[in-house]
Amino acid sequence: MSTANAAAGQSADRGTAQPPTPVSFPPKEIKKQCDGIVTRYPTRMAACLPVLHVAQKHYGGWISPEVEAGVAEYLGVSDSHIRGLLTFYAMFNSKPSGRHEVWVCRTLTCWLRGAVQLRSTALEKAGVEACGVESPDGKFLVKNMECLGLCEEAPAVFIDGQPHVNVTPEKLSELLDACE
Amino acid sequence: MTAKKKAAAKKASTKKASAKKAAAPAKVVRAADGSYPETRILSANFGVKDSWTLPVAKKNGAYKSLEKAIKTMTPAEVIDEVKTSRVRGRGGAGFPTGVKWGFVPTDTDKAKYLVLNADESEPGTFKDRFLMELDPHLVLEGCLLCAYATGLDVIYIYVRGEYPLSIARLEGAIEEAREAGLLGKDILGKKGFNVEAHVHPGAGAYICGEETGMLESLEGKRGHPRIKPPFPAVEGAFGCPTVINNVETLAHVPSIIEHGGAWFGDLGIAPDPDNPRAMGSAGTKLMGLSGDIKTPGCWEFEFGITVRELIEQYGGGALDGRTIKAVIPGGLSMPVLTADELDVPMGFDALVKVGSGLGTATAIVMDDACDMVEACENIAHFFADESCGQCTPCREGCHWMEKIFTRIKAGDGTPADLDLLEHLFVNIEGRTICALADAAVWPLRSILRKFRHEFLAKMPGHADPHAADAKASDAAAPVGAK
Amino acid sequence: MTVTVKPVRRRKASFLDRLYLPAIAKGLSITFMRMFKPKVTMQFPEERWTVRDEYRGMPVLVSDDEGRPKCVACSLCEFVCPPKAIFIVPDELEAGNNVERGPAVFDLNMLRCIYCGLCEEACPEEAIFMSKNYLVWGAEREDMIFHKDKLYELGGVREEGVKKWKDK
Amino acid sequence: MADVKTVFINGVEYPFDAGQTVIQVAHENGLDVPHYCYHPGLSIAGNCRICMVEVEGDAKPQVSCKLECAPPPWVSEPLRIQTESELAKSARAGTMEMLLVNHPLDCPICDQAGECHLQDYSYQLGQGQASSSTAKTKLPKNVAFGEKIVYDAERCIKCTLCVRFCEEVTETNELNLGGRGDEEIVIMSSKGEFETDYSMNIIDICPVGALTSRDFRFKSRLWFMDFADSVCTGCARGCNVITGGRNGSMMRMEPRHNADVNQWWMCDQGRLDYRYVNTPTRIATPRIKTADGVWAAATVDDAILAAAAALKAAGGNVLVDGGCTLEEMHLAQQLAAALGGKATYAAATGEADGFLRVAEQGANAAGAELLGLARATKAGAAAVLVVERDANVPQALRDGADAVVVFATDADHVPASAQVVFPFGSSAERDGLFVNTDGRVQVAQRNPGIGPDNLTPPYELLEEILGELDAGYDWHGRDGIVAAIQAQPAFAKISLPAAQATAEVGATS
Repeated sequence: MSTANAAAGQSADRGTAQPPTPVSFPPKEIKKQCDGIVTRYPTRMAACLPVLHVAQKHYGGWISPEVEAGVAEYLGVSDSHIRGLLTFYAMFNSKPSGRHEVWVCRTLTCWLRGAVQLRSTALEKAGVEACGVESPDGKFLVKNMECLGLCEEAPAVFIDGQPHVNVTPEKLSELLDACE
Repeated sequence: MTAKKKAAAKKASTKKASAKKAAAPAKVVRAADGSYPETRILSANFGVKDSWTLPVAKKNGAYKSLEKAIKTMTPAEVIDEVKTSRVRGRGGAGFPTGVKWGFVPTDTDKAKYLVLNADESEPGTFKDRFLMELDPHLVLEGCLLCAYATGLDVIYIYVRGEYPLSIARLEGAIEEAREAGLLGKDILGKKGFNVEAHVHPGAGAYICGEETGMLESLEGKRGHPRIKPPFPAVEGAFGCPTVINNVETLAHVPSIIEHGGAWFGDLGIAPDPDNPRAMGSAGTKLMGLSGDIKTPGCWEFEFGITVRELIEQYGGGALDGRTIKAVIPGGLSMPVLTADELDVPMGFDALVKVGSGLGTATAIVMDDACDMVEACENIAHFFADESCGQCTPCREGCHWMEKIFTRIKAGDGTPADLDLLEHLFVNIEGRTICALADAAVWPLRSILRKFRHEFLAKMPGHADPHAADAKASDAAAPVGAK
Repeated sequence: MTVTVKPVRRRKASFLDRLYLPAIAKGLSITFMRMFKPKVTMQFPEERWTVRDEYRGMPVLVSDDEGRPKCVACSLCEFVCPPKAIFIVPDELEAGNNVERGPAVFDLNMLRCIYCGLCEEACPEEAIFMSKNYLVWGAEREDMIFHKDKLYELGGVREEGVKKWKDK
Repeated sequence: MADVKTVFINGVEYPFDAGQTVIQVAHENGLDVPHYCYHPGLSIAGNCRICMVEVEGDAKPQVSCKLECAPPPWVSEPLRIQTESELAKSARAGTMEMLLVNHPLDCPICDQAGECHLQDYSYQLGQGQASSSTAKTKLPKNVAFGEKIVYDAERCIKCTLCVRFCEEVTETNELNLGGRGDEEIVIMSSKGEFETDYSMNIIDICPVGALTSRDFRFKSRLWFMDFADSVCTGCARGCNVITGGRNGSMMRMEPRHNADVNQWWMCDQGRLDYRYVNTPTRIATPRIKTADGVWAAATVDDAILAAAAALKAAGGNVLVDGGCTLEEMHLAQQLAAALGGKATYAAATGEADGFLRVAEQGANAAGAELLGLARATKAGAAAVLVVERDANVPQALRDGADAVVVFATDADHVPASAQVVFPFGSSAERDGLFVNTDGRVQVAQRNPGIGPDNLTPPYELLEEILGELDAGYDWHGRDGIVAAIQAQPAFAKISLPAAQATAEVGATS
C-alpha cells in the first residue's frame, strides 16, 4: 500500500512534477486478454474502456498515473485522453481505492428505502467523513453511486463488484465486518 | 450464485408462466374480476432452470425465428414485418423500430454496426437486466435478426458496468452461440451472413445511455452526445451506419418474426385513427415498480394496464399505514403523476396525454412519508452529477437547480426561488444537445407545480395560505401542465 | 428686452451720522460681545477640522481587514483619471497574497490630481478612496509623486467593502 | 430532394454554398450572431449554445453553427431564420446567464478583459443583476500548460476550441477534457509541455480569459495599447499579424486571418520573436563618431550630412538585412549605384516545420531577389550596412563589411568601423512592403506605440542621403518609391499596393 500511496502523492501536483514513467503495459498476466479486446474494434482508441476495466482490476482497483501512461502508450492515445476517461466514468478510480470498494446507491428509489442510513453506516465503518476518500487504514473506499439498477430490491449496495440487495444498516455492518 | 442472481431467479420463479412462447397467445382481455393478467412473451423463459444456457434456450425455441428469417425471408421482408408490428423503441423515446431500420443505407461500402443499448442507467429501471440475465439468447437472437434485416457486420452490446452478471451471461451466450455457428461466418449456412458480437462494458455514466453519447463511449471517448443530424443510421459508430436499439426492443423481434407483425400489432393499444401522432402502443412491455410499495418487481403486460392497477394488483399497494402520494411512471425522467392521476393506462400516447410519459415503463412510487423538496434535491443531484458537462445550459443549470433545492430544503428559500426555478426550466429545456437536461426539468417542474405547497411550507413566513386546502385535495391542486 | 433704469435716491447723512460716534459704539459693542463668545480660531496644525463625509481629499490606497493590499492593478483608475495623475505597472504576485495580481508600481502625481474622485468611482475593488486628508505637501516636485507604500500607509485598513478574493 | 439554394435570415434571402451552416452565411453577410465554441478553422462542436437562433415553425431554438442552411430533404421551402426574435434573444440571454453562474467575474485581473466575448455578449444580452446567490464552483486556477500558457478553469467555458485545435490542426492531442458536469476542466498531457510549436494559438482562439499568455501576463490592459496590422518577419512565410505595444515597448504579436498565407495561426517562435524590439540597448537617436573616437548624439540633419560626407569619401557596396522592406531595398540599390558599388542582402536559413514556418528566414528575401539583389553568402566590404536583427546579419558579416554608415536597431550590432549610426526601426515600427516565400506582396504598418519617439522612417533617411550625394536623385516619397519599383520589369506581373493601402490588400504574382 505504501508504494501505491507514494505514487498517488507523485500524481498530486502534476503541474510541476516530472511526468510519470509509464509502466510496461499490458503485463503478461493480462496481455492476451488486452490484445484480444483490441481486435474487437476498428480503432485502438475504442478499446479504452474495456482495457481500463481489465487494468483497474489487475492493479488493485485503481489506475495510477504510471498505469495511465502505460495504457495510453499501448492504445496509442494521449495520456490526457485516458485521464479524461478516468475522471468521466464513475467506476474508474484514479486514486487508491482501498482493499474493498463499497458502492452505496443514492438515487431516488434507494433513497426512498433508506440509502441515507446505509451511507452513514458505511462511512462510519470506514471511519471517513465523506464518500470517495480511502479509509485511513486502506481498507475501504465508499463511493456514492447513482442508480445501480437494482431498484426492485432497494436499497442496494455493491461490495467489490458484488451486488447486495434489500440491505439494512445492520446487514451492511455485518457485510463490512466480514471483509478482510 | 450471487445474491442478485438468486433474488432475480426467485422472483421470476414465483410467477406463473401463463403463456408459452411456442404458441401464439390469444388477445388478452381483462379478466372477469377486473384483474389484469400477465402476458408472458419476453418473460416466457424467466424462472426456467438455467434459462440462460444455449441448450435450455434452444429447447424453448431460441433461434427458431432466426432460422425462419434466414431460410424463408429476405431482409426487406424482415423489416416490413417489424414495420407491420408497429413495435416502438422500449428505451424511452418510443421511435418506431421498423422505420429506424429502414433508414440504414443499403448501398454503402462502409461497415455497418448494431449497438445494442444495454446501458440501463435510468433510475428505477431494471427490466433489461432481467432479459440479459435470464434470457440472453433471446436478446442475441433479436440482434441477429436485426443484423440480417439491415445487413450489418458487427454487434456491440453496450452493457452498463454496474451489471456484472448481465455482462457474464451475455458473454457466455455469445461464446455458446459462436460455437454453435450462430455467430461468425456464414451463420446457419447462409452464405455471406457474417456477424460478430462483442460485449462492451460501460463504466458508470448515465449519459452513455443516450444513443450518441453511447457511440462516443463505444469509440473510447468521453460520453459526450453528438448533435443530430447526422443521425446514427447514416453516420454512427466509427463514422459508419449504425443501428441503436434497446435490449427489450430487439428481444421482441424473434416473436414478431415467429408469429408475424400483425399478431404483435394486435396486442396492446391500437393507434388513434384521428390523431396521426398517437401511433399506439403495440405488443407487450416489461413493466416494473419500485419505491414505496409492498412488492416491487418486474412483470410483462400488454399495454393497457393502468398505473393504479399495476400498483395495486402487482405492487401490493402502499406500505402499511401509508398512502401513495406520487408516481413517476417511467424511470426518473418523466413528469410525476399525483395519486389522483393514476387511472391512466400504461402506454406511449395515453401518458403523454396526461402530461407525463411512458419512458421505460418502470414506475417509482413515493408515499406520504416522502418529502417532495428532498426528493427534488435528490433528483436534481442525480442529473447534476450525471450531466456530462458538454453544453452550457445543462452543465451549469442542473447544478444551479440542485443548489436552489438544497437551499429550500435548508429553510433558506423564498418564493422568489420558485420563480427562479421556473425561469431556469425555460432556459434549460430544449436548449441542449441531448435530452438529459429535458429529463432533469420534467420531473422537477411537475413536482414543483403539483406540490408547490410543500415548498412554500419550507419557507418561514411564506407558507401558502391555501396550503391546508391544497393538501386536502392534494393532487387536485391546480396543475399548470406544460 | 428693454432695459429700464430706476434711479435710487440716496438719503442725505444726518448730523448724527456725520458725528460717527454711534457707529463707533456699535462697532465696539460687536467686538466686546465677541470676547464672551467661544473662540473659533483653530491652532493648525495641532488642531484640525473634522471634514464632512462627502469631502474629497487626497486619494489613497487601502488594505482589507487582514491587512492585505486591495489594489489588483486593473488600471481602471489610470484609464479614467482626467489629468493622467496615476501611473501603474501591474505585476504577478506570489501565492498567499490576496489575489494573483497587484501593482509593482502605483504612482500618484499630486501635482496633477484634481480631486475629482473618478478613480474612487471607477475602482471595482474598492481599493482607492478619496480620503479626508487635505494636507498634501512636499519640498520637491518629486515629493509630490506619492508611491505605492506611502499611499497604502495613508489609506490604512478599511474593513467594509467588497472582499471578492477572500476565498479564492 | 428539393433544390433549395437560399436561406432567409431575418426576412432577407441569402444564397448559400452546399454544406454551409447558418452562422457562416450570417457572418459572411455581416450579421452579428454571437458565438464562443464556433471557429471557422475547426470542427463544429455546438456546445456553448450562445449562437441559438429561431427557425420559424420550430418551437425550439437551434444552434446556428451546426444548423445547415439546406433544409431537410422532405422540405422544399428555404429555411426561415430569425436571429433577433424574442425566442432567439431569450435563448441567448438564458445561456449567457448560465455561463456567468460560476464565472469568477475577475475581469479586473484578467488579461482577456477588453477582448473577451463574455464581456461583449453580457453587455449585449446580460442583465445587470445576478440571479444566483449561491457559492460558485471552485476549480483550479493558474495552472501551467507548458511554459507559455496559463490556464484558469474557473474562467473556462469548456468550449473545447483549444482541445479541438490540438486535435485537428496540430494533431498532437496534448489537451483533453477531464472531470464531469460543472467540474469539467481542460487537462494537459502529463508530459507538461506542448509538442507543437503552435500552442499559443489556443490563447487567441480562447473566447474568454481561461487561457492567457505567460509572456503577456499582466503586462498591460488592452485599452492602453496601440495596435497595427503588420507582417511577421520571423521567416519568409510572412504570417499576417497584429502588433500591440504601449509607451514604446512592443508587448505582443497575434496572428491575423489570411486564408492564403497563415489562415488563423502563427508559430510560437515567430510570436515570441518580438522581444528583440525591447532591448535596453535600442538606438533612439542618430550618432556620429567624433574625431577623438567618442560617440555623440546628433540631429537627424547633421547625421545625414555626416553620412553623405563619409560615403563620398569611402564609396562602395551596400549590405541590407533580408528583413528590410521592398522600399528600403530599392533605395539601397540606388545608393549602391551612386556609390559605385553593388547592393546585396543577408538572410539566415533555418528549419521548416512542415506547417507554416519555412527555412528561408529573410522575410523579404523573395523581394530582394525580384529587385535583383544578390544574396551575401560571406563577409565582404560594404560602406553602408542595414541591420535589423542579429539573426540575418551576424557579427562576422557586420565586422567584415567595414561599414562607415550603419542603420541598426541595437547598439550592440554596430561594428567598430561605423562613423555614423542611424536608429533603425524594428519590423513593427516601419511601413513597407514585403514579398513572402510564395511571391505574395504584403503590407506592414507602423505601430505608433512601439519604438523610440520621432523615429524617422529609414526610406526617408536613405532618400535624404542619396540627395546629398549629388548623384542626381530626386525626392520621391513613399508613393514615388513604390511607383519606381512597380516600373521595373520584374514587377510587371505584380501589382504593388499603394502606400496608403490597408494591410488587407495583397496581390499574388
